[in-house]
Amino acid sequence: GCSEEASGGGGGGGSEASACAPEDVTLVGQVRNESNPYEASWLDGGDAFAEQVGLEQQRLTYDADSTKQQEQISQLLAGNTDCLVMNILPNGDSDTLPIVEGAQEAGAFLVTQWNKPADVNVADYDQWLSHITYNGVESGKQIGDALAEAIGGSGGIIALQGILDTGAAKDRYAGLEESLEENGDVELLDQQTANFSRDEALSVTKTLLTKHGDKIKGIWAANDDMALGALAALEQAGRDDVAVVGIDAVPDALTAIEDGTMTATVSSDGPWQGGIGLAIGYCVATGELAAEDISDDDRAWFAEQFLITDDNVGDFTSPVVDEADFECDNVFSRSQGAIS
Amino acid sequence: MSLGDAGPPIALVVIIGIFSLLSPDFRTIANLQNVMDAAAVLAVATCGISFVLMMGSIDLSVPGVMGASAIAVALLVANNRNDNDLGLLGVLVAVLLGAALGCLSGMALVSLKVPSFMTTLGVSAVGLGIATLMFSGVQPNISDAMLRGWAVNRFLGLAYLTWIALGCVLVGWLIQRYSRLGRYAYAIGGAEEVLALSGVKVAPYKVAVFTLAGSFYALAGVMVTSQLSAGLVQAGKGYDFAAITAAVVGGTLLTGGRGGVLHSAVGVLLVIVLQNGLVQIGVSPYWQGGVQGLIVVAAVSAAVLPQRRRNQVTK
Amino acid sequence: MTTNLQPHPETDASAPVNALEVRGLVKHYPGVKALDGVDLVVRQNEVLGLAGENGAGKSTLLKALVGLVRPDAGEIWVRGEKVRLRSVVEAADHGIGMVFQEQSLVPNLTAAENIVLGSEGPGVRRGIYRWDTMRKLAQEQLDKIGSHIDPLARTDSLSFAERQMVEIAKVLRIEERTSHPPVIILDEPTSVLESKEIETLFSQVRRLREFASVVFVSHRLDEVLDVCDRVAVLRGGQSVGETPTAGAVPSDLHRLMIGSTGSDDHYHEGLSERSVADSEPRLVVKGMSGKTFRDVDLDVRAGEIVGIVGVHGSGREDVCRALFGAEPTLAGEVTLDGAKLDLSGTRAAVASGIGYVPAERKIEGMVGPMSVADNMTLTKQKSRCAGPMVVPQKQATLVDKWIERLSIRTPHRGTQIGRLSGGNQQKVVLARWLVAGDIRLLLLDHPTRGLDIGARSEVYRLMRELANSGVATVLLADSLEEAIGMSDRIIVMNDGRATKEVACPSGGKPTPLDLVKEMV
Amino acid sequence: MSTPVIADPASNPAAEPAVVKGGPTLGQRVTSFMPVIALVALLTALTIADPDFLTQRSLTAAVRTSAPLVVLAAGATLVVLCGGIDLSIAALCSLSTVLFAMWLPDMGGLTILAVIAAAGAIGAVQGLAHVLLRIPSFVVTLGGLSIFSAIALVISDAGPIRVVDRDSTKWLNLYVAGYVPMSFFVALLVVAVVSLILKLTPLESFVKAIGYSESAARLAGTPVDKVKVAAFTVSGACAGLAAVMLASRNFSGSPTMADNLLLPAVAAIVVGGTAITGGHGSLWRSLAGALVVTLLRVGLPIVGVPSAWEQILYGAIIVAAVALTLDRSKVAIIK
Ligand SMILES: Nc1ncnc2c1ncn2[C@@H]1O[C@H](COP(=O)(O)OP(=O)(O)OP(=O)(O)O)[C@@H](O)[C@H]1O
Ligand SMILES: Nc1ncnc2c1ncn2[C@@H]1O[C@H](COP(=O)(O)OP(=O)(O)OP(=O)(O)O)[C@@H](O)[C@H]1O
Ligand SMILES: [Mg+2]
Ligand SMILES: [Mg+2]
Repeated sequence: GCSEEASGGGGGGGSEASACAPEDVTLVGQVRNESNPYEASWLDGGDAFAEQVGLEQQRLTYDADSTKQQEQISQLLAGNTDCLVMNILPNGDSDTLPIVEGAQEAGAFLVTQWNKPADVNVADYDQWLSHITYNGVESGKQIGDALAEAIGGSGGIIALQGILDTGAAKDRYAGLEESLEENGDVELLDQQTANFSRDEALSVTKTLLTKHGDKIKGIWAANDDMALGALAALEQAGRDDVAVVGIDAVPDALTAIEDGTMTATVSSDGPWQGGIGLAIGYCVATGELAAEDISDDDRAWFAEQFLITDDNVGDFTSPVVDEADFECDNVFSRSQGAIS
Repeated sequence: MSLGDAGPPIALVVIIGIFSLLSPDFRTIANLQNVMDAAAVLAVATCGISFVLMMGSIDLSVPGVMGASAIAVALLVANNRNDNDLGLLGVLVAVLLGAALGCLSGMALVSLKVPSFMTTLGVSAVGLGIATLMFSGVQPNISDAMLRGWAVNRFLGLAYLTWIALGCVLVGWLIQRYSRLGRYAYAIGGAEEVLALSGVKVAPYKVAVFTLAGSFYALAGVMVTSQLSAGLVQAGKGYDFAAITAAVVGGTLLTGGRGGVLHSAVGVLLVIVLQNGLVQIGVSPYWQGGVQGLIVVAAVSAAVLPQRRRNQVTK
Repeated sequence: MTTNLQPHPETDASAPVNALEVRGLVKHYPGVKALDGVDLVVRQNEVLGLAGENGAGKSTLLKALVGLVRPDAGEIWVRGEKVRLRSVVEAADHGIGMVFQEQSLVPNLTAAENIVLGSEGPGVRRGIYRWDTMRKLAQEQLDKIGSHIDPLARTDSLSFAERQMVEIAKVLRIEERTSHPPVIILDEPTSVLESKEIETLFSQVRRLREFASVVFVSHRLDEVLDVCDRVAVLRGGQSVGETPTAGAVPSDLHRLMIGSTGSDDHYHEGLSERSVADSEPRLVVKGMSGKTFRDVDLDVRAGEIVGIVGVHGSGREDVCRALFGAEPTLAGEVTLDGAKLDLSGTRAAVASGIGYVPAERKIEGMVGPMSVADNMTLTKQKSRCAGPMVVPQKQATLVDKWIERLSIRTPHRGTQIGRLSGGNQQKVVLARWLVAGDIRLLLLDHPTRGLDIGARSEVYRLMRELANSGVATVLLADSLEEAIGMSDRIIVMNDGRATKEVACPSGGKPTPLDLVKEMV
Repeated sequence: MSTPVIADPASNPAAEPAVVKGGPTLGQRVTSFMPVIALVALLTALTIADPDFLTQRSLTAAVRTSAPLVVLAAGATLVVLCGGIDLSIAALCSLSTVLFAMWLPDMGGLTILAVIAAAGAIGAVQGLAHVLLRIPSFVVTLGGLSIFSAIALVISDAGPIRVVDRDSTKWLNLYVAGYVPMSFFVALLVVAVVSLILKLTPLESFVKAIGYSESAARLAGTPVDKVKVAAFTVSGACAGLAAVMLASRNFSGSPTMADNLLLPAVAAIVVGGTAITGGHGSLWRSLAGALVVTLLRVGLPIVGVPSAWEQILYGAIIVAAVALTLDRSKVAIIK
């Protein structure tokens, strides 16, 4: 016959379970891969936090493969989950829910970042402590505005979209559309996807450069990798009159802003993101912070972000992990408000 | 050249014709240059894979080899991570690394008797692993003037990289036509068992072909690094299927024994022209992949239809 | 190269040394003892025939002589030296070369490359091809056998016979490789050749005898007696005797091969019992055209055997394939038993009760890695199924019955067909069409190619019995003699057209010469 | 219709007792178990690396995880056995997750069948294109891959679609006999049923004949085209079933959900010891292969192998696994 659950099943959604001893807590950070600087720095931030509390972080990567991410997580949740803290970067919006449900059932403490379907409510779950993201619409608009300003308020631009079926790509593009509405004289000549990839951005930009030629005054890219690809394309085309903006504040983009080849980017703080998720989970697991006490506004929130241009780029070139950010009474200090 | 070989070039001409009619932007000299430049990396990778496909084997190690060589070269020439400044020697070492990985595929194929599908898939993972180890969290950017210049400087309107790719196609063609290695690769695809009956030891040639292919992929990885001024672990992402597609579209049979470097060059142009043309005529990015797939199938069927036979074997 | 130098124990300084000597060679395969202590002597400058039934072990023995088969026991002596041959190259260094029973050329290389393959010599310098030299080297070999094939033609553009010539040209390269008189082995080189080409080959063999030794295998015993000086006979993996050819007749050999007396009149037995003149025409072809044939008219009565003869390129093979739906038909009308025949594909043909035995057995006739049983029942599912299900017991009984009836030599019905000797493979392919017993028209393309004389006469008997039971047969025979012997009527095809019909009743047979006149 | 009468063998002088004992030898029997041996070896190694890995919960999670991969690989195995390849399975599976999520609100429980049928039909179309236009299966399904991805992107508006009604797939999350996850049970059922159909009907010999030698099969009058189209249909339907499993596991459908399963699925087939050139192999082998691949994908990181080394180990182990499982006596030439 059939039964609901594998016998000997796990912890069950027990948030009222007695607090874990700090040394019993298992910390897991999971990102797509360690072969890009942003996500590598995320995991390093996680390690830094783990060291701070005398633990070790288990570093997981899933090669940007949704199924592999789910597979790893269900395997993880099949182990000992009593004091398991997970700081997860879901591959796409659709990957968040199964992770959440799995953690809820197994009783693991979960913080997610970046991707979450808009209609899923974090407060509906006990074990899903918080979802942190940056306001993509905001950042898309900020760099859109910066781009408009850089080209003098009028002229043609092209847009490089991210992976089309991710929330980040859509939000950022929506931000660009808002910005375009406000800057009526800026014309979107073309938009293509380059899948967040530097290499694809290079060839797409080259093609668009030949298609639109001198009409292009600016390039809006949904992340810095693509912006850097676009910069390479511009260099190869011998064009130095095109403004380029991106998002993420990866080190190379900051350098480019310092050099003046790139106009603007928006900060996302990888090391902080890697640490903060674990910190929230750790605080709840050890009982220093009660899940019930986290206000609804702090269950799903936008983290503080900054538009970086050559005015303020110096402040961001050497990011430091501030241990104080990870104190239990301080973990929500960077909140810019709840995700509406 | 038989009629079968003429199919892909005709398809290429037809597709260029159609795009030229549909889009004035497409038929500019600048865009022609752009197409040639955009084809450079894929052409070099496809050159390598052609030899493997000619033998009837397959090679999925492209992403791994390209990634490893891209990072390797970025760390060997002048860069922001260390004090190396090996210049051309660095490029050579990266290519040798690719050759070694290719050699590994070949050795596993002939000594363990594991199909190339698996050995190369394995080697791709190994290559990516090595690349990730070398990457170790910090993006290597190159400042080497020569390597950066390859992507930027032009000769007769084409980037140096494009000339390098043309050189590779020429060398590949010469190898295929005039070297024992190339002819034997072709023969292995035709009838491997017969070579053994004639007293030819095929194993060393197979290993050599994979080694040669590995060097081509590695050079392609170096070229990506030159274009992006940075060594990326993902430098070869997607180039495996793109290269196989280009070779197949160009008329190389996956069962081996037919096609070659020139066929592949035509295939590469077909694929790149399609990519470029669809952007130029403004097909929605959502649909581009699908339209491309449709045209590839149509082009191949148009090429095979005239020579289809009743009892023909299609795999 | 490991040459174990030992004095030959029986070498007598005065007697000429044997070119090749084999002692007690043994080779086991799973389930078969292919060689069971074979002894064989090849003398200098002689043409030695090797005869034996299908599966007697001829090919295995010869492959052992060129290092392709590693014998389990036994010795090989070359010119008085005991040698161990581990590869074709080592054999070639000892001056031994072979033309294989199955064609072994690389189809997508040029003829020239095939000829020099593996020993390119000056044709390749430091890994770089020198096409001119290569072509010259190949031309030299082709000139030896008087062939006019273009050395730079792709091999797969050549006809079967031309390819065979290339193989022979290739093996003659041995001459350049060794200072000793070479030993050249020809395993059934004539089975795919036309009579004219066979003549050319034989003159080559005779030329070779001047400076080399030749081992020659053929199932056509008259050929063997014609070209050889001496014939050794194998049976069941053992040497059972030898005879000089002078004065010998085929039946002597045949007796040795099978160990009892057999008839040598294979074509004519039992003909008189058959009369087909008044039966209804079963197959009627009117004005059929295809890619390589035009306006072919043909009719075959139930119980009749109609031979089609013609030179290469006459298109007779394609007519057969078109009738089986394996080649497109462009025009024409074909009826079988009065009903219009569906030529759209092989499925339809099989459903109408047509069977086809293709000439290229290895590629088209059988599925090598599959078992004898599966190959035999591949077509006629009903014979082994109950409803949609296969009944293994039914299949086993049926297959075993046919293995026995056609005396197919296989260790087991589950043995891979690829492991059988050529003749036995052919019997399985034939049996495929017989298992269900509902065949109406049988198209046989060189059905006896590579079959030993016993198997041949069994196939002939089989064909006649099928005809007697009402099956209509179209036969593309292996030789004109076979066509004349077996057919009731012969159609001559020429350049894609059926140009002549020759009646061929028992007692009133035409001569081969009569037909040849019509064919060219 | 006539029945030829062939003379009794007794009258034939050349006749000899032809039949001796035969059948698979011990060695051949062992090689057919190699995929299982590889699986056990891998499990042992993982357990040694991390003793916690060998728990019932952990194994249950692993087989549950493997279910969609098993189904995908099983379907594609048929195409591979016929000598072709189906590169579209993953993209078709992704498209099917989208269709599933879109149709569920209207169709309810019937959606499962509808999605499987639709995916099967799409598979059949590819099969027809392959046999009628005589385009290599590699090209047809490569085209299919990009076309299905595009369709999925467009109809889903490039985003995930939530599965709100979870009741119709709830049964997939049950456990059979308390231990075996239902989805894995269904996967086993698919493998068993398809294998049995092959075994009990002439289809197995058709499929193998086509895979080993298509021209011989055709000239023997086997229904080559029908069998191939059927293989593509089953492959498509399996992609549909895998999609149902994925969508119910992820509570949504998404246009790229299964895209990354293509190489693992083909790897599973090859790791099982099925010849990529066709003819030799079986669905059972792919089942074992899929489990090996799943264990590698989830096991290595969970037992704590660092990311870069995980990839290197993955590469080395799949090659070793195939070295172990491939029965070289059935595959003349390794390409
Ligand atoms: N590779 C093999 N594996 C297993 N059995 C084999 C193999 N090769 C040959 N045999 C068996 O060895 C025996 C001798 O075969 P061989 O090919 O030498 O016969 P042959 O005399 O050349 O026959 P034919 O005249 O039909 O060519 C046969 O019973 C055959 O089935
Ligand atoms: N008129 C023609 N034009 C072009 N090619 C032809 C023509 N006639 C025959 N051929 C080709 O020549 C080859 C030999 O023809 P075919 O096999 O039908 O002759 P055949 O008489 O059966 O020869 P064999 O005596 O070997 O059986 C075939 O591949 C066929 O395609
Ligand atoms: Mg033989
Ligand atoms: Mg013929």
